[in-house]
Amino acid sequence: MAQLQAEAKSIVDRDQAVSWLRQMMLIRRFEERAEMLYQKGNKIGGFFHQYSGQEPVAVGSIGVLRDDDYVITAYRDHGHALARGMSANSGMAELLGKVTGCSKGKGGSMHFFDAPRGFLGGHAIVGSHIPVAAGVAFASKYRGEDRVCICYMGDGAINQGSIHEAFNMASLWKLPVIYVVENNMYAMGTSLARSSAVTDLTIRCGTAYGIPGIAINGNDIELMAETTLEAANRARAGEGPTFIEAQTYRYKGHSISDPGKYRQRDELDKAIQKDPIVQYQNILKERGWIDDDQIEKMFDEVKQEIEESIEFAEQSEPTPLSMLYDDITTGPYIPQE
Amino acid sequence: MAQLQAEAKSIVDRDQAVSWLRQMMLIRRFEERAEMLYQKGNKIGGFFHQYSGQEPVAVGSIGVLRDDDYVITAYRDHGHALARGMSANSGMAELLGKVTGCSKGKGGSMHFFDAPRGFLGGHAIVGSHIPVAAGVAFASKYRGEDRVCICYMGDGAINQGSIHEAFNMASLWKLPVIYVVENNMYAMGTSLARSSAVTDLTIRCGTAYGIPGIAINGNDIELMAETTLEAANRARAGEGPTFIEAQTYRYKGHSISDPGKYRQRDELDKAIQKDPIVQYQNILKERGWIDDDQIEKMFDEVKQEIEESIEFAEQSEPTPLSMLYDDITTGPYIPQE
Amino acid sequence: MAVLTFREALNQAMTEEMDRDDRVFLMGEEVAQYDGAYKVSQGMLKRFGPDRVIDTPISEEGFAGIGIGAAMVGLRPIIEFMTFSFSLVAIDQIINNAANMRYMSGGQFSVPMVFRGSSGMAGCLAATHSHRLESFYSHIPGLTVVMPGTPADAKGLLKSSIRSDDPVIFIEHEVLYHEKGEVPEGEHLVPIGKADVKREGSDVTLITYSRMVKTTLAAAEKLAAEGINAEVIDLRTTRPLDMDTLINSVVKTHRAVIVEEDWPYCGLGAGISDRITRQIFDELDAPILRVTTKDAPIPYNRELEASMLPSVDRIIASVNEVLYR
Amino acid sequence: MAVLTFREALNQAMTEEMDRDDRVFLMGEEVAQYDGAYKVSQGMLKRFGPDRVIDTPISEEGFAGIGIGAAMVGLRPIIEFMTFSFSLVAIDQIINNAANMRYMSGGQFSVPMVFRGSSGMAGCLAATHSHRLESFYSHIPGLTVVMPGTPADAKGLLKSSIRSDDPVIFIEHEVLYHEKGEVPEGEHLVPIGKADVKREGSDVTLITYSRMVKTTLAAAEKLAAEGINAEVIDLRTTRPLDMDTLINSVVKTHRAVIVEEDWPYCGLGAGISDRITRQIFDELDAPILRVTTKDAPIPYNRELEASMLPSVDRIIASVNEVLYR
Ligand SMILES: Cc1ncc(C[n+]2csc(CCOP(=O)(O)OP(=O)(O)O)c2C)c(N)n1
Ligand SMILES: Cc1ncc(C[n+]2csc(CCOP(=O)(O)OP(=O)(O)O)c2C)c(N)n1
Ligand SMILES: [Mg+2]
Ligand SMILES: [Mg+2]
Repeated sequence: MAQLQAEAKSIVDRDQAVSWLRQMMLIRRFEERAEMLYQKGNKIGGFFHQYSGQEPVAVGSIGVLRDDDYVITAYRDHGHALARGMSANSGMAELLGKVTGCSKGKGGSMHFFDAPRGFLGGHAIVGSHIPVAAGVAFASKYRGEDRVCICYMGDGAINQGSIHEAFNMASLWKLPVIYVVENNMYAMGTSLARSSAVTDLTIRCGTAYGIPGIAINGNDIELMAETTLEAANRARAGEGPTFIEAQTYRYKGHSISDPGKYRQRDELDKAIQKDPIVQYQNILKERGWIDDDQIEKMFDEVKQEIEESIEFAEQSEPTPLSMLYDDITTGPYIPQE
Repeated sequence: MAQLQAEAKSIVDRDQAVSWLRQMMLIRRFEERAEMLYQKGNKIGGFFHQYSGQEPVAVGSIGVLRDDDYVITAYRDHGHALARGMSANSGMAELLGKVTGCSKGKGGSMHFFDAPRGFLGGHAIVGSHIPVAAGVAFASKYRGEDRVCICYMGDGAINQGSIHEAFNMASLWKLPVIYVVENNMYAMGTSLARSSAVTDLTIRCGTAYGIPGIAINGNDIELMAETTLEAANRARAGEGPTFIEAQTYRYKGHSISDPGKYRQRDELDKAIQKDPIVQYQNILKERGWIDDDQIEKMFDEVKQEIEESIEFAEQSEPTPLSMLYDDITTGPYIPQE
Repeated sequence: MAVLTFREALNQAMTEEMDRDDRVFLMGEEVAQYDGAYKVSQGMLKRFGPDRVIDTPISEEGFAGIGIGAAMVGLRPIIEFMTFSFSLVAIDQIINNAANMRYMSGGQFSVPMVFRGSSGMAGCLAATHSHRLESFYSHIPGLTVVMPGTPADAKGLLKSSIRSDDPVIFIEHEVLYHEKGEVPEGEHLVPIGKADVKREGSDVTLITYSRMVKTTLAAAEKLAAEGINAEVIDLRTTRPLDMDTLINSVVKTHRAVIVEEDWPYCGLGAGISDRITRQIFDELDAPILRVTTKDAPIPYNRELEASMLPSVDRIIASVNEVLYR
Repeated sequence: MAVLTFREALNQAMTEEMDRDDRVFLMGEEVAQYDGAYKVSQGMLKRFGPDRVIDTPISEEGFAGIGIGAAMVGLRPIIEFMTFSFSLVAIDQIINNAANMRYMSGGQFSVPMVFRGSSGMAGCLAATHSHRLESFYSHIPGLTVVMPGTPADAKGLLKSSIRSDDPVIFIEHEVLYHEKGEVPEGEHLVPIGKADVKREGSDVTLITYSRMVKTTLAAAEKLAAEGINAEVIDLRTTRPLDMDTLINSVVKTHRAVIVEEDWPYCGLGAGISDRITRQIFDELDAPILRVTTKDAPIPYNRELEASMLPSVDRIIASVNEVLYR
């Protein structure tokens, strides 16, 4: 995984960069507004985990994948879904439990799915999707295709046995999978140092399984993109999995009910000062790829899109009670009552 | 874990060495005769996994522990139990399903237990005892004691998620546990190279968790003892777990029903030529600590002891049907029928 | 008597038992510095320190096993699952090591410990996070399964569970944590294996536990207004089942309805119905009916979720059926 | 018709389906080079090569998940558990990912796959290695659970299971592997969800599945000699349950005994008894009785183990009871 900077130019052109900026804004805004709906209207229920602060990880990495690749993640999934092209409408409708939602109102915040875009969820049991990702990659290899699967997880998830089993088999069988740990420094209130005996994750998750591992600033969106592209190329070439530790930070508590008392105020402040969306705006401005007016206009559009998604979600039918028994099995479902 | 040879002399005196030789003979003979009983009399049932060829691992390592330390292992447990001082009587009676057996005839070959000797089983779900061992060590530390727990597992067991979770916590909390992988090159018919992406187990099981790891010839009984003693000293000093890869070889198939076709005849032959019992006999003869007569006498005694254990086991009462509901709970058991 | 919430009652039970017995410790995810994901262990780290209130990595299988090992050599662990839904990754430890250990070792190693945590449908958590596993655990010889429905029972049963010499599955309910009730101070021990008649009655026996106690009592009140006098039995322990109390009641009422949050097929209620029916078939004037969660994975949508849960109306409908009204 | 063993019938089913459909593959411990721990996959590596018959490390949770992922994107995995006892370390994958996936995704991702392997008491394997998990899996919406009792059913049901678009738990029995029976060649498909009346009768309905079919038929023969004409129903599928066949039979006989290797409390039979009793209480002349494995962990000792299993004598005793003889 050498010479990351060398290819930096090729990774992104103006249009791409601007669209990434817009996606990050969209994710941020989506969650800001959803949080308000959660707090006020009792319209959103259950657990609600925000991605704010981590946007470059999903946007940069998914940004270099092909349309026929696969994406899978944990419960903090709004960002990945939107980055993969899920419409704000269908995400927002899902949060509101509407039949027009991406999972027909049956999955909720933690279980977003979007089959046409190869977005395989949204998985809420920590670690449980990690072997599933290997299976998706297995299928690609089995068919002789060169589609890759990218799988995101948290720094806390590395302590589940499932990762150990999956990483070993992924490496042993050279499966085309990219594992990304989004190291946002905490698993709920538990810091990495309190949960992992080895805090260099490239050792724990890479070396241990013979998987090339690299730790990067995940909030550097182009670095994230570049690193992912190299990993995808390796995977497509039959060279097997890559492990990426994407260092990042979450602005919000673990979930909406978590005040996040376990961290120092200035830690958060410092992160916000380096807000990746603002940083990327500045970079693009420096490159002359965008100016303040365009940014403002873009943000207005994003706001508009999100307001429309709220409108759409609110206008949509709630999942009807008659659908309780639908979608359990492919064949006709016979309730065992 | 440096300079292993330097302390070699101190690890063992004549009496100790001779008793280790005898223990190895006892284990070998115990299983040879048990195998015959299994094959002929239909007296032993279920799975039956032999330890032949691996004796120095258990004998050398348990040989340097204190009486108040703890020992736990998997289903290939006859050797560890006998090395820990379980009587051949109670082991043989267990195999024959007798009430005088070490587990009252309820555990069988895979579930030997001996509480007075701190022998915590005999565990047949691959990997399941590995966290349990950490828990035993946790208790020692919790109480401020300096007792250690030694835990044996196979090379195949390293692929269970349980090991990953347990090793991380053992290291994080510096628990006084010694993890020994008995690398006998196969998990049933699967060689290490076919099951583990990284075949240097000190990396997979040591480096990955910040646990000092060392790979040794487990069939060198004194090296096994020395290495274990150092690990025990570390554990007692509060320095946490040690990982030992003990390279060894099993003579028999995985279990009694396995003809072991997956390995080459000459591989087995080579191992048998280096039989660790014979080798140790030679070493002790060279040192002048034992001679052929004494060896022969010892072997006769061992044979006698095993014949007596068979006699004992056969004379013992089978576990009575009336005991079906005993030992389920400590409090009175109420069958839910 | 002090009025406490369910979570305070649990906290008191653990605190008192840890004061009383050095061998007791609490281990789980976020139990210490975070004071518990549901704040059940609030203040315990401060009181007992990090050696006895222990935060773990997200490694349920691992720390369940650690608890078992510690119990085998004489400690008395309380292992918290953030929710019992997550116990599915640790169930091998619970069944093969906690439940079987004493038997396999011919009585040499017992496993005195408590696995506890919330369970059930906490509201819009969807399929992965809403499991009710009482039928799984109640199925297993060697386990004791406790499911309190009130703060007082929660305290008294948790204290008894911590003192039990056998592994106890202590299943709380997230929706109950904020419920309030009078809770006796100090040495309040509720015996394991004894159901509680929460309301006496003669026309029909309503059998329930945990969260559904409240719903069932509400249904009984409504039935009373219609002149039907329902007896409400709170099982409190689902294994071993207090057959005496159940049989006595049904012999009196000749009719029973079981109300539970479990799924219908092979659910806990089926296990109970089968035992009562086999034992006193001739006493039954109607089949034992069941009001359960409908047979579907748990959906996110609030109304859909609510529609599948037992309700006062569904209970009354079933009572009417067994009364042939 | 060819006479095959149970294991040969299973082998034939897999081989035919893999010949027919490239998307089907077999994965598990020792399924390839070793030809299967119980030789069920004998010769399959040779026929299909290592890309389709795949040996795994001892990582059940991992390869169960790999199967699920592969199924989500269109393959049709057969995942072998060496025994279902080991599925306990993978049960989270089976319940939360295989069973829930379609529902949670609003119907977008189905999981067409088979988890298969032996189960039950194979003889002296003791507590950890003798689990019968049919009540666990049958409890779960989203799963199909199949438990054949004869070689012909084994073949026909496995073929149907492999073709099913939903996750199937296909539970074999180690003790049956060497049993022989006539097995139709080629396209022999037994429908999922249909019980089979293995013996017609009018006096009492005996409901059973898997290994216990044989014991139950033996009991029926003995009863016939005493003039009692028992109907024997082999469930074959335990979820969904073929209620029509069960109800038709019990409406005719008015009496039923369930014979199973599961534990009694919250066992599969309780789930069945509850459903029949609720539906046709008035047709029952006696409570539905159950002959089960006794409520204890499974001991090593051969006689102890045998004593807890359903036997011809215990079945006859229960039949006598429901007949009030
Ligand atoms: C098996 C399991 N255990 C516990 C939980 C509860 N839980 C949900 S998220 C979480 C923390 C995960 O932290 P991390 O992996 O770092 O991801 P992040 O939330 O930071 O994105 C925990 C403990 C769960 N969902 N599943
Ligand atoms: C969870 C689980 N999966 C599978 C098995 C079946 N099994 C028993 S031993 C064994 C091989 C273990 O090999 P290894 O760990 O190398 O130990 P060895 O037999 O060589 O001592 C397998 C697959 C089991 N007992 N438990
Ligand atoms: Mg994190
Ligand atoms: Mg081995």
